[in-house]
Amino acid sequence: MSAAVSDAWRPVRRLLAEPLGALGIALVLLVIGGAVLADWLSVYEPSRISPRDRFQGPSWTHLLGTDQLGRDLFSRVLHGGRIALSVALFSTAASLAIGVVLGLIAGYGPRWLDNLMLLLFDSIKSFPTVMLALALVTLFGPSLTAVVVVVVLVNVPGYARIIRTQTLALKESEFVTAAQSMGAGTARVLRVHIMPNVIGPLLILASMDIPVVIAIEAGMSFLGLGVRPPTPSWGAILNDGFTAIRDTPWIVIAGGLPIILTTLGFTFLGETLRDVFDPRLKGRG
Amino acid sequence: MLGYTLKRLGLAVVIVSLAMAILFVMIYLIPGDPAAVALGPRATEAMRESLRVKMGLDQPVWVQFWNFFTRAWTGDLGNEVLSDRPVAQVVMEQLPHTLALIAGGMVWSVALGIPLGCWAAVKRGSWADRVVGIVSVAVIAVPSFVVAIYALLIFAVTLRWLPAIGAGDAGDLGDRLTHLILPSLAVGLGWVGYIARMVRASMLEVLEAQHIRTARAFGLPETMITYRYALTIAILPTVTLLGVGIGQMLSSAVFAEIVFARPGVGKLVYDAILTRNYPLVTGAVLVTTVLFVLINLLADLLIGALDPRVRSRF
Amino acid sequence: MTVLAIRGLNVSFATEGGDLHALRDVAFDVPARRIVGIVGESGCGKSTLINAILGLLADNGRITGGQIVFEGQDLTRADAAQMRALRGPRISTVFQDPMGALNPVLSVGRQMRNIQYRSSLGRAARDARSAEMLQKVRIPDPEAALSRYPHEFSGGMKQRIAIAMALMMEPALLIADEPTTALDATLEVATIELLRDLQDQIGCSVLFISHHLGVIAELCDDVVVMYAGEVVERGTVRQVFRTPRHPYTARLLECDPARQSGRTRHLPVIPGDLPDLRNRPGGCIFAARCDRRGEACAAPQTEREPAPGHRARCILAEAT
Amino acid sequence: MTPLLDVRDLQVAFRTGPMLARRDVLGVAGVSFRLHPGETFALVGESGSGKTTLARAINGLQPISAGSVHFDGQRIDRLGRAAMKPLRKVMSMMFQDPVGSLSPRMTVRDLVTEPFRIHGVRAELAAETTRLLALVGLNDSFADRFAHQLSGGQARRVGVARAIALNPRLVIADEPTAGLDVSVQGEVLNLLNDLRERLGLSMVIITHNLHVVHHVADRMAVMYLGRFVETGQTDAVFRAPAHPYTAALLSANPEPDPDKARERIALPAEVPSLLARPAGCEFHTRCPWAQARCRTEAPEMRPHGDRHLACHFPLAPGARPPERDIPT
Repeated sequence: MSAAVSDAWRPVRRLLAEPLGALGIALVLLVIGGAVLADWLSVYEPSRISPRDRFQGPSWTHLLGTDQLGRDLFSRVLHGGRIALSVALFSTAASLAIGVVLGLIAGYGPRWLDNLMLLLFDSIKSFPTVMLALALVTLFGPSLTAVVVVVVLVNVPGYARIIRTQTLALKESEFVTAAQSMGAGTARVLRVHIMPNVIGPLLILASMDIPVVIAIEAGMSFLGLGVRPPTPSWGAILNDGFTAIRDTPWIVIAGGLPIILTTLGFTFLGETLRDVFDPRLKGRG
Repeated sequence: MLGYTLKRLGLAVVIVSLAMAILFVMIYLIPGDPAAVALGPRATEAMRESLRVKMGLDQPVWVQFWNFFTRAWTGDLGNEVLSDRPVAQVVMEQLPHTLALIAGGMVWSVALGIPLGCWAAVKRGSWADRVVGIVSVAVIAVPSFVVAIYALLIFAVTLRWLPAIGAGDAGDLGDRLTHLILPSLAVGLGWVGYIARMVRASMLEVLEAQHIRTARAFGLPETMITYRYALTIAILPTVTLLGVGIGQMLSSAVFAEIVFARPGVGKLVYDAILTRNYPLVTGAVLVTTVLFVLINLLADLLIGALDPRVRSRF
Repeated sequence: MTVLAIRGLNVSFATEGGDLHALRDVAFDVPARRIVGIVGESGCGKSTLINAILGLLADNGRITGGQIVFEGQDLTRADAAQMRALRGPRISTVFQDPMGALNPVLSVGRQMRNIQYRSSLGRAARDARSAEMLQKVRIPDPEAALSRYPHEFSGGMKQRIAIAMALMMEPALLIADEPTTALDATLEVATIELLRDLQDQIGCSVLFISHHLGVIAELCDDVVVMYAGEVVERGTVRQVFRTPRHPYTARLLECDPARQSGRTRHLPVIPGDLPDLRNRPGGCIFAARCDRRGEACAAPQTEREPAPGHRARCILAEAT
Repeated sequence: MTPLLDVRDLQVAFRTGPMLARRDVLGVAGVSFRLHPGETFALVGESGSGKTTLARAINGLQPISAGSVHFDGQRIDRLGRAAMKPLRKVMSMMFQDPVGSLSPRMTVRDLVTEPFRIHGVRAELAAETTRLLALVGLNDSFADRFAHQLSGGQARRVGVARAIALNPRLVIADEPTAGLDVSVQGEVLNLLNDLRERLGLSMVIITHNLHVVHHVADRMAVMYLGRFVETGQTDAVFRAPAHPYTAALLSANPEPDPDKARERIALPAEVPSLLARPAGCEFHTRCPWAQARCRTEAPEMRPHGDRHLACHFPLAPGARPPERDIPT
């Protein structure tokens, strides 16, 4: 029993043993904690407008100051974390699910389908991310849905390609041929012999993509193409502060710092995860 | 080599065509009547109808697609709504600014990234390697628009070392370059990290290879092994990565142009979206996409020129 | 005269599970103009031995004792520059995998020219020398071959090119690490004959590593049998293969399928596994798998010399 | 008596070459043989000889372009995957790489019992695991290990256990001793011999190592460029190889005895590419005995004494190659 418990904790201990991993975990826990406990930690309603308090610098009443509408930036940052994390989680999960399915089809299916899907992936990838986002926003209008669709479109071709490449390699491997020679059908080969071997590396890569997703959400909100006001979002805070950057720089600082801390945290964590669990992946962009 | 070039070229044409098709579908799916949107609420039904005919919206879908497709290939991207000038002309006017910005970003990333990565690989395991590793990861992680805003805040607003806004005077090269420093840093900084990591990783992989062991067993000098035997191979994936990187830099350029109020394609598209100038949006997106595909094509051809194994495969 | 003399060589690797003793008390000689074979199964320490001689041990490995005397100089005390000066001109190597041994993006001629970087010859003269070597290893149209890239040659040709490169500087010692293992059997014959011819022309010594007993018997003058990082038996090929004095050698020879002339129901095997090199047994290294072990085998064994030049690390090998 | 396996004029073609100049290349170029119940047949050849392709074609893992394969009187080369499935219970295959042919994320227990799961065979899986591991000489403690925790010899035993799990009638073993040390090779061959007797298996063994053949096979065929050049009883072929290629292969695996006369037959040149098969006898480019006729006229496979042979000038027992300079 105790052996099982210590086995379960071993990966965590290995992560914590790496200074970068420990820092990453600390930052990620900080951000998640802030987002989960946002209602409890913040004294003010994130969207409550208070014209009397506009453009106040950081103080004990307003830890990070207030914006042009007198909203408390600390509360907005905490609640913005909820948006960022939920978008990141949801869209990454969606991209993973779609990417794995498409990748397995491309890798294991007939050759012509593989070529067709590769062309499609390459075409989608040939739109620069922001251009794709801008084009999609004209289609959907500014909204969180648009953000999620952009993230899925940006991530899926990459994930599908990785799964496809590995599936192609595994398809020719002797243990898959051995399973086929025993009479295993396509479903069994994919489920038992291919999936377990391709999913681990992809999960690690996806965890390293979370900062990218957060950047897309914040970037689109910064451009006014993501969440609609008055919903708090880190990008929206940056947008609010940017026009007043000369006189009230704290708004921009309040919007940018959580983005930096979150992306660094997830990246450090993802890097360490990869180094500890899958050293072969090192160097993948 | 000729076969390889033709194959890559053909692939690029197919990808651009598919991208056009995807873009057309997106335009077609836009809710609402483009003519109504373009003319605004005060237009009469007759005005809208005549614009619809002019834009070809009365035709069946496939005719619309065929027209869009053939015109796009001949460089006719239609006219923009506000001034009725050809979209292609408007985009081309702004393109040099964006290209300058990306070139600046490339210079930063290549000039810093390759030596850093090489150095870290040779000093593998040292504290210098660790520092390069952490810094690369950190600059990759932070989104470019945050870098842009903070760079603006620190170097332009607070320290006042460098200009904050615009692209500088048209005739004054020095002024243009000083205006380019901060935006191009914002565009290229993350790629310093990417390239440093990529070069380091592929250097380490190559240095482990059997033929490097053979070269050592012949007593070749370490500098020759590092630069002529290892780096020539390790650089190959970086060339491919740069092709992709320029696409990402195009994205970053949009933010840099908006933050630093520079002219350029990114700013153009952004303004076009805010004014619902759809032909301009699709035209500019298409131009940047073609640009991206062309750059990747160049990267592929460069790989073919550098790697004899790739050349002979076709 | 002895070109290479190894005395009491110990090599360890630092690993997560503690120090791994890859070589223990290894000693043998490579006399001038002789071909010495090293034979042993996987895990016997052949590769570690080569890397130790070349000064190319992995970062976590180190020589913890003994000497490697090459032409009177102790290589365990040589610094990196001295080692580099020896590698190539005095000691050169042919590795196992002909596919990976050549740089894929440099032409064969460029690589051969680079090897001669110390030479005072001009470019044309170096290329002429390269072509001459390719001619010697029977590469057709050697001048044209210089401008081609490694992937344009077949496996057998690549291995011959590697041999040409190794012998170009006329070294005193050629280390051949399983040079024919990756080749088909019918190509192996030609490669071995080539090696023997060239060795004869140049007059170098050869340290030939192989797990293939038949090849060793055919090519080598002397043989060193290794097991789990120790030399268990050495002598002339005739001494060792005709009258093996160490039970491991005897069993290994029996196991070689070529020894069985008729079809047998039960081929001989050596039951058991290699000992844990992190935690070596105190006594004879082979004792756990030996069918002739006695109580005395629990004590450390020294080399005995049952016949002049024939040594075995076994208590049963006393001179009779 | 119906042969268990009857292969007639089997061909396997691959499409290769650049996109515009794609063409078919014959990996197996017309091969026929029969295997009777309880018999062991060996396919011998070097890399590129097509022996592995042939094995995969027999097993239905590789589509064939001409010819036929009959198993126990039933034609199986045209069967769909579903129709083939029940046959896979009685016809199993072992693959070259002892560790690589075991799925890396499965335990030995899962690996050994996978055939039961695939075919929905009701069995007490725990008991079957113990039984099968015992059959191949592994104890129960191996059941929870993964492939990478096994030595080459142990992994090979697991591969054997999987192959015999459902009591097959035919086992096709591709290089059963590849990658194993000499002292372990013997164990695997003994195991195969032993199981063959106890379970009444028929076997097809594919190898480049002639000595493996000698100890396990009743009959053998030597392959070169996708064709048989010599077939016959193993003992007879070993005693007096009649095809120059067989003779060269035999001489290339010398006994480890310094005093035996060194009679290796060196073959000039390299194996020709399948894309450019030589005219006439395809072995003439490397044959020390080749004559004018060999360069123009392709020899048929014909009976020759106690075996079948494709050679214009069969060797007399103990023949030595004529003295001549080895060209390149």
